[in-house]
Amino acid sequence: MKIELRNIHKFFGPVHANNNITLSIPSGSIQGLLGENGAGKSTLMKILSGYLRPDRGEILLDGKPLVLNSPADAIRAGIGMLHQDPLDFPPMKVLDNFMMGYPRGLGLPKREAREALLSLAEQFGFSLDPDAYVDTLTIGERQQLEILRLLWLGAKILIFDEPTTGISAQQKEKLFAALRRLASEGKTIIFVTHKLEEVEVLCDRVAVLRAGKLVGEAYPPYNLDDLVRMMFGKVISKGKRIEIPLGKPVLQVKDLAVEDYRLRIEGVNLEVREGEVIGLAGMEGSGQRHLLRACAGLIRPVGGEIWVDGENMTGKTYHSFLRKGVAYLPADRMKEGLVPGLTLSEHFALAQEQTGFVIDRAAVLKRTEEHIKRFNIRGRPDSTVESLSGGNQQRALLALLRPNLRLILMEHPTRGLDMESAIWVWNTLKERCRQRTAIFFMSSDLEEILHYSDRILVFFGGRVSEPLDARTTTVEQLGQLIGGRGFESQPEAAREVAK
Amino acid sequence: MSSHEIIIGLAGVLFTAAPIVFATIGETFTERAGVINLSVNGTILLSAMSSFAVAVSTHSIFWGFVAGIVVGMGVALTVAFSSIALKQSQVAVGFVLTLMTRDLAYFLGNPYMGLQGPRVHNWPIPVLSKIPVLGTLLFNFDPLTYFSFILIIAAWWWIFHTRPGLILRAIGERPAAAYVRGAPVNKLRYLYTALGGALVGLAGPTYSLSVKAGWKGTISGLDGIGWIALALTIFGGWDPVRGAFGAYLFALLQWLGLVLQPYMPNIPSQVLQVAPFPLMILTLLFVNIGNTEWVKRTLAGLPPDARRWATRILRWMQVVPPSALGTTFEEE
Amino acid sequence: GGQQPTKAAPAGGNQGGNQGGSQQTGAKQLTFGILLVGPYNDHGWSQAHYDAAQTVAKKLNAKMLYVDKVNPADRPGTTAEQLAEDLVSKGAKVIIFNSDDMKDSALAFAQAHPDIYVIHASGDNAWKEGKDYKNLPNLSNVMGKMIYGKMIAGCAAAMTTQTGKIGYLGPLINDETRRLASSAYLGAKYCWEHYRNKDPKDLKFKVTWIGFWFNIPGVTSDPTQVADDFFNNGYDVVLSGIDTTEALVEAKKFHDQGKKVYAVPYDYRDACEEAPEVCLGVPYFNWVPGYTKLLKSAQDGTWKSTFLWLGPDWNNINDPDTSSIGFEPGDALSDAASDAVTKFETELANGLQLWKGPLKLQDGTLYLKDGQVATDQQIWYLPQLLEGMEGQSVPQK
Amino acid sequence: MSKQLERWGFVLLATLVALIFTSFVLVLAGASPVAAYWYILKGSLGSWTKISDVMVAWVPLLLATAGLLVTFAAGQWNIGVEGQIVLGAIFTTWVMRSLQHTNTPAAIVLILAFIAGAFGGAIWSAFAGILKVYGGVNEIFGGLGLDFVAVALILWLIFGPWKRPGIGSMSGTEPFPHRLWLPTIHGTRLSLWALAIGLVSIGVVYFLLTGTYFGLKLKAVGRNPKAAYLMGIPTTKYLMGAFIISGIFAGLAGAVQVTAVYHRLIPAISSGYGWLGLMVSMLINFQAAWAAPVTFFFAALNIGSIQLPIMLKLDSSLSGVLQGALVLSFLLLEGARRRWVKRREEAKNE
Ligand SMILES: Nc1ncnc2c1ncn2[C@@H]1O[C@H](COP(=O)(O)OP(=O)(O)OP(=O)(O)O)[C@@H](O)[C@H]1O
Ligand SMILES: Nc1ncnc2c1ncn2[C@@H]1O[C@H](COP(=O)(O)OP(=O)(O)OP(=O)(O)O)[C@@H](O)[C@H]1O
Ligand SMILES: [Mg+2]
Ligand SMILES: [Mg+2]
Repeated sequence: MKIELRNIHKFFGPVHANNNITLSIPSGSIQGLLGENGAGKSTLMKILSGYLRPDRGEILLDGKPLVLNSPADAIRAGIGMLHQDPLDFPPMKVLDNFMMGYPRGLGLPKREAREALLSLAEQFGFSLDPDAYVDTLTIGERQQLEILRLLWLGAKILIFDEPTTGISAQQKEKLFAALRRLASEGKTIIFVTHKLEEVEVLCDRVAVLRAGKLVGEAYPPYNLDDLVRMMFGKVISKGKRIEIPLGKPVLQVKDLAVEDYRLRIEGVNLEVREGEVIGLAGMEGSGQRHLLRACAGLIRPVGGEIWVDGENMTGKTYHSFLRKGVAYLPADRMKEGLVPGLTLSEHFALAQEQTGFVIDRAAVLKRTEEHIKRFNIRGRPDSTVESLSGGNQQRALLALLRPNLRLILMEHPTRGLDMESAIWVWNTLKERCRQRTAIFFMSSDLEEILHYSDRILVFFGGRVSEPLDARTTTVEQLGQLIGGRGFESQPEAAREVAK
Repeated sequence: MSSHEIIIGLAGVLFTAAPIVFATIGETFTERAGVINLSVNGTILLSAMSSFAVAVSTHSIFWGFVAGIVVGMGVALTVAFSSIALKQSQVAVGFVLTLMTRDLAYFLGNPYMGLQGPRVHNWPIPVLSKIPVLGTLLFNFDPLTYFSFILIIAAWWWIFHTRPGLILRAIGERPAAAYVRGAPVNKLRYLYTALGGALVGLAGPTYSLSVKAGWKGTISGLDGIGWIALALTIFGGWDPVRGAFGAYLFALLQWLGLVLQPYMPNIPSQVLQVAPFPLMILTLLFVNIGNTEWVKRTLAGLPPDARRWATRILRWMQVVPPSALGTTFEEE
Repeated sequence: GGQQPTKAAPAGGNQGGNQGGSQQTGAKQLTFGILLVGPYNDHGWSQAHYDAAQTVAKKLNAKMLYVDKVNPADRPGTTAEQLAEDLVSKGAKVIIFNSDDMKDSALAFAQAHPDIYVIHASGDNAWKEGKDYKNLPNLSNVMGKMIYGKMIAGCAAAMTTQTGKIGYLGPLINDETRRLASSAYLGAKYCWEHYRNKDPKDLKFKVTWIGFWFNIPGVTSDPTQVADDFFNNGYDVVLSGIDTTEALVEAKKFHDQGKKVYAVPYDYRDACEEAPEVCLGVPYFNWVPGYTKLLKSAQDGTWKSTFLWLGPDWNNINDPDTSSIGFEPGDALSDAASDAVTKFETELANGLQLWKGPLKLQDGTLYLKDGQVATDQQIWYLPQLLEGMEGQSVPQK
Repeated sequence: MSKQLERWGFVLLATLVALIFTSFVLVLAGASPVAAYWYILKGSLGSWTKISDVMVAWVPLLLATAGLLVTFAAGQWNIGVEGQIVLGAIFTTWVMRSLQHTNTPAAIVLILAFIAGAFGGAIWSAFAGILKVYGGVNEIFGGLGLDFVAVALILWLIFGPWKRPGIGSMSGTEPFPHRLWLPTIHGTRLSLWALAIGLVSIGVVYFLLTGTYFGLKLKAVGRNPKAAYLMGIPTTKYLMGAFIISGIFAGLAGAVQVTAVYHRLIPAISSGYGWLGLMVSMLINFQAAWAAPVTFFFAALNIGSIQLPIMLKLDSSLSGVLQGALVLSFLLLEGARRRWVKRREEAKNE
């Protein structure tokens, strides 16, 4: 089916997320959609899938105008979307998720659904257990489930919003194979990403968004530099690696074992030294977060020991780690990092070692203004944090870190930031490394990991690789490891704890 | 006590529990849809009063029940509207409503104090009610009690074994995900809140026209029932069958409280009457304690086997509320 | 000083009545206020007071003010004194406190306002011989000898029951409630023994206390359940001692199912109206004589602090002007039974004493020696239920 | 400036809506709204005695509200407050009972009684807190359960162990000797001591919540416990702290009820001030600054409404209706206002 988007506009308060976008997509093709963070990709796709209503503009399907007041309309029109973060029901079973949204009937079509699921899975070489609970699946498997569901509902236009974030190498290959096959069957595929190489291998055509505008389209063979220029308005380079001399050990992890009802990690041995940056690679839910949280005392390890500056901190709480100069930066800023409803200055009042009982407003205000300037946060001391932009929230979070820390643990330090902000963030971090702080971070951006860390740990299904030297590792090797290659025993074993 | 007395007593328990079953299942529907309607206590009073007033003035039990149900829906929809359309806290609005409807009931009900009103009659089921034990235990009630039995099964079937039921669970669990699957989340929330409200409203006339026929203002003895129903909803883990079981347990304890009175002169009569509440707190404790930080930490400290077992037990006891309970969802 | 309660009771009742009835000379208009513990239209205790007060107001062409629901639950942050003062500020010269619950307020108020006459219905602070006498010239007590009403009710029950099982739906346990339950029992036992010529041992009389004057879910027992329980277990007559009419309502329910069960409400003359077909009759208070006497004395300046414990006017216990305690027979009372009840009444009128030895308390201890007649104090402060009654005697410690 | 104006306009509108609703209810009951409001006004502010009576009801309500503001700051719906008032009253009574016949100076007895009251409220609140913090039990239902237990407890005490000689009755326990009554201004029932306690308490809470690190941290914990914890705030300690402080004020309210209002323990000792306090907190959007005037207004409604049955034969539960209508109309109109503002901004973009 042929899709045409005409003069689409979408506002979010101050943000002009989609600005007069006109784009037409022939059927049977794989259309790429490129753009930096916050460019408006998801917004546009949500509009096409009926999740958001455009403030202006229209959508045509095979030339006929199409009014989408809700996803229901889109589904009826044969448009299905896989959202950036899988929108499914973790506490429910695979089969329930599969049946959910089945349009007809009072009873549950249990039998048909099961058969359909299995046969479809078979066609695409996916392996899904209908009776497993979704929260025991990997992101990749959850995507596969979504794809099959949409196909079962007879979707002819499939939208994939950054489907490759956090799935394994093999799963990625399976996915691409599936997409090509669907296209060959005459279905229309829209593939959203900010990874050029994916566009290169997969897409028949690509459109680039920047700051809500459609800045251009391109066809194979692609000129990557042009694409980058379109995406960022200029060529941006991360600059060369910054090397910092390492000092004495800060964090020592000895034969550590961490576990929750889904996952068990064991036998982690590691030493992090002053000024050193260690990156944790691996697909979502492979155990990086567990290790990070354990090293901050947020999870209590079930075995092994954690030493900070030569003191055994095993089993101590985060607050005692904090006192030893260990700080933790969560990925989800609004959920775990900042306090919605409180202003910037209130945050700074909270962050510092408090002096006395009564708040000295003047002093707090002064320090807040300093920080706002130094970290060039776009916001005022009295602006509430939720009104800040993603990047500025991240800046604020970094500004809140106490001085002279020994170790900073971070989840996705630059997620949701455009390249410039990301680079800026890392510069400030490296600054701290120079003051002999060690950094221990996880990220799903391999480039970031390779570029900024000294050593890398790769996680797969709860098992941890030996530390790799970042200088001598390539993206490919990393990809392989993340995908589970090079990890001896077979991958699924790790999840047995769950069942 | 003779077995005969016990059976009759138990039948009485089923009878007196009916309205609590209605309210509990009503709230279960509402909360499954992600809306928490805290106004139950006041709603029951107001609907009990209105339905009595209407029944008295129209001499029609039917219109009495209609009135009660309408009131229930009205209050529930106020909660839904202020949450969905006006983005106000469901807890806050529900709480205000529970107090206001209560006073409304007392104020407007004043002229109807102690009047004699119509009352629902028993419908012994022809053949079945003659069966020795079961007959008295199950088939010798007024229609409402039968309806309460049917409702338990129906609600359970609807929520867990139908497609709409699956969607119901979905919108309370993750509205956004349900929405992209084509579910009109907020429409459904209105719908189920209204349905729940109707059932809560039904509890009113079930009291004022059957179980506790009449209206006695502040001494009608209905103030508090609604809170009990709310508690039972959690107690039942948002499952109609378990919820109903809770309701029966409550009525049973009340009954035991009075039949055991002579046998245990040393226990204050209040003890058994109030027992359901500590019991409820205890259950809530059991089903929630697994999620607390300190428990997780202590578990991690245990030797592997002990840990495994403890984890299993805790996970087995856990009931997980609908994740989106009390939140609002914005459709574009 | 107060008269001797024992003979004062009936006599006082009559005099009060007659005077009130005869002299209709329009003395300067008296304004009095009455504080009702419950709703003025509760078809029970409070309404009995409310109606009486209105009648008396008409009779003495006095002006009546009232506040109902005078209890901290219904009127948060207020006390009876405060409300009484409000009425005084509106011109009231006499204040009636209509409940034992207002005891302390009545006292406090009487002490604080020596210029205002205070009538406390059901209290004993003006009773010289009482345990709790406070010498306050402006305070009088009035109470009906409901023991007689309950005896008659008990008799009606005994004459009606087919199973020989009578239930008594009791509120909470205290002197008064024990006294009344026991009176009902004595009446029942007497008629059972002497009119039906049966062995008292075959008469089951069971008291179940709900723990309060009305139902509080989750705190008290549910009177509906109690009544149902009685009827289900072969108790075919239930006497109510609580503020609400569950006994009657439930009896009607069983009646409609074709069961032969009956109930006896309490407090209020028209209480039977709620379900005539099952109502054996109601022992009720008629506050007219008492109020007339006291208000009259306030009006013409002959006020004396008195303790009135007024009984029935045995000439006609249902005489609205003279009888402070009445028993209104109900539709469900069979002719035979009703004859017996009348006979019983005449016997009582002729001085039949049921509070007379030999009587034992529930735990078997002797209460009255053979032939000994109980004093008012002994009756008023009854320590336990009587032997032969089932049910708790004392609240748990 | 214009913002101020807008704010006041909003308040006016919301109040108007509430009044209209209540008037409608009155008309439904066949009464004249004007007369009703007039008598309420007259009955609450008509004379100094009336005003002092309003203040008598004001103090415990103010205390309950003060406590609730603390738990609300921590994001907790402390519905257990009713039970906490009751326990405060019980503990107060217990001290008074055990010391009333000793020759301990009245002042000492009263001070001990208040301390005991605060303590009693604090324990009961701590229960709810422990259940929430260490047991994961939603404070609404934990508190609710404890409310019922408290009522059963007080009834049992009054009709059982603490029943007055002879009759145990709704009138409660034997009143305390006059010397143990909190001294009142001559000719009124108002005790300056109680009044002082109430005003100081709300002052303290205001200062605590707006001026101190404690308050700020409490807010952080209330709005985002995870983030607060990562910032190094001992979340559980602060939550428990909030519950205990709230309980202390509730307990004081109970103590005032016993020592200054009823001079004994009665079944309905809490007078529903807990519920009312929750309403007020919502109405003032949890801003301590507004607590004093609004609680006074609510108390005035309660006292004034007594005139309804006397003058108009109306049931005085009308005051509750009016109070509820007020809170509701504020909540709803606030929602409507936000919605309207949002619409307006979207319109700007087009
Ligand atoms: N619900 C919302 N409310 C307000 N602003 C929003 C909302 N959703 C998106 N935005 C803003 O609209 C702009 C476009 O967002 P969008 O999610 O489409 O970017 P994107 O291209 O998908 O970025 P990413 O690659 O990070 O997914 C961003 O500035 C974003 O902050
Ligand atoms: N969810 C939201 N709620 C309210 N306002 C938002 C939201 N998201 C974005 N905004 C507003 O939109 C503006 C742009 O936010 P957005 O996150 O798109 O910034 P951005 O373009 O992504 O820049 P950055 O790279 O700093 O994230 C912000 O100033 C913010 O006020
Ligand atoms: Mg952004
Ligand atoms: Mg996106």
